[in-house]
Amino acid sequence: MKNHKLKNVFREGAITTEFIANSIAKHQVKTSIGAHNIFLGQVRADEINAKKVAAIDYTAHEDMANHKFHEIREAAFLKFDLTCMHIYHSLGMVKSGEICLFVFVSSKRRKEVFPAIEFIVEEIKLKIPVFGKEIFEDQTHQWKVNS
Amino acid sequence: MKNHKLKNVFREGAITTEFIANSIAKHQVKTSIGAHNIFLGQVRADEINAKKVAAIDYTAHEDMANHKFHEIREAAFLKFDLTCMHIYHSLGMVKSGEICLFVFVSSKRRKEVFPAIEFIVEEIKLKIPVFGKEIFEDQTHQWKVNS
Amino acid sequence: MMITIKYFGLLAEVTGCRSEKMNFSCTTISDLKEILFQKHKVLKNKKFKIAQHNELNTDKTKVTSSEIALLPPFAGG
Amino acid sequence: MMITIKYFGLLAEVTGCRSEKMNFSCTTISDLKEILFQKHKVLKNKKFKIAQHNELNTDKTKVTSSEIALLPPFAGG
Repeated sequence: MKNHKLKNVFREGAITTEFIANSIAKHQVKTSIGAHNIFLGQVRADEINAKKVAAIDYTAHEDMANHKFHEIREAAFLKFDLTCMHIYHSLGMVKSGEICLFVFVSSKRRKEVFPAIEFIVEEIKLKIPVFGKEIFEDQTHQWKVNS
Repeated sequence: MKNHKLKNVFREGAITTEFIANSIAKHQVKTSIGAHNIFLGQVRADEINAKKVAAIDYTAHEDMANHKFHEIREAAFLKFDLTCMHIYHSLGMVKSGEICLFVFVSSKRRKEVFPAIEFIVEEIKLKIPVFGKEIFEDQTHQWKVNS
Repeated sequence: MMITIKYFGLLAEVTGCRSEKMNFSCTTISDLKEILFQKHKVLKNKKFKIAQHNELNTDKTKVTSSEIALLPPFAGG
Repeated sequence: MMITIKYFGLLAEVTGCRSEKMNFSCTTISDLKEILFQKHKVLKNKKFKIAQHNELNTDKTKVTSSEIALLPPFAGG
């Protein structure tokens, strides 16, 4: 098992498309990679009791979350033959249509990246102490629960 | 079954990270989307008999390929609950480290995008008449075969 | 011993408190929950998990950290 | 009838030809292959599939299109 150092997965606000593009571009020097798979979580403007979600305000138990992200990373590197893996999650306000989760895996072969990305995303949903306050257009709110 | 019109999937040369970023950005107005999954095929600098692949020169039976891409799209829309789907494939020279295939699916829910992206990529590998000439650094070549 | 209780998300909202210090002499998470339920009655009908040392605990886990986190349902991604 | 044979990838390279017209009076893909093998002996030990109307054919398929494509193994993605 490779011993990766603890990273801070959190970023303030939405994850921009420029950030994603830069992240992809950085992998073009790694010419043993044949396949990338990227998962993006986008905030939905869900309608709940005739009120529309305008944004989600994310908070987290950051220290525990970064430790859990680290465990998920290590488990994924052990289960799948991956060259690279990156995970970024937003904190604070992310408007509907904006991106709040960016998971990026790369491998020599495509067969590895499909189960890897699904494993990582499901583990994140299950194990990461992140909390989301869904802010409606009228400024009222409710607390999001993962399904 | 939605009736989508036949699109030209091919693009001359490598698919740039700017193109990918733009494509993602265009989906930020579609606020019913909760999950995107992106597959990127990257040209590997494989070493074969001590010679390194410097680029792949792609050609295709374009008319048949676009028809087959269309069939794959329609089948994927029927099998999975997708909001959007985009496929782009390079023609001509793509250097090692550059991107030659970009598959992008979006859905309300994450559970749909994982099997959808794998289905589409496997179908492309199997059914699309695209041919790849692997150009080595010494300008000799061999013809790539999908595994 | 003196421990810090941290409340996250919905729990910070309903208790009106993100963090509080308390003197604690019991031994298990279950004991701690009883004390917290007395202090913040609103917690009784809320779903939450308790973590210390960055790990989730069960009711039987012993309290060994001076920092305890109360975590409402997760909503990452 | 006059048909156009299109060669792709490796097949264009080994036959030295991307497209050629020929007068064709037989009826099946199998017949056509025999003629092509005589003309381009190099094709005999190459793997390829034959398509017309944008669909792959078997040896028994009748030739109904004026354009026939010879496709070496696929390498998309």
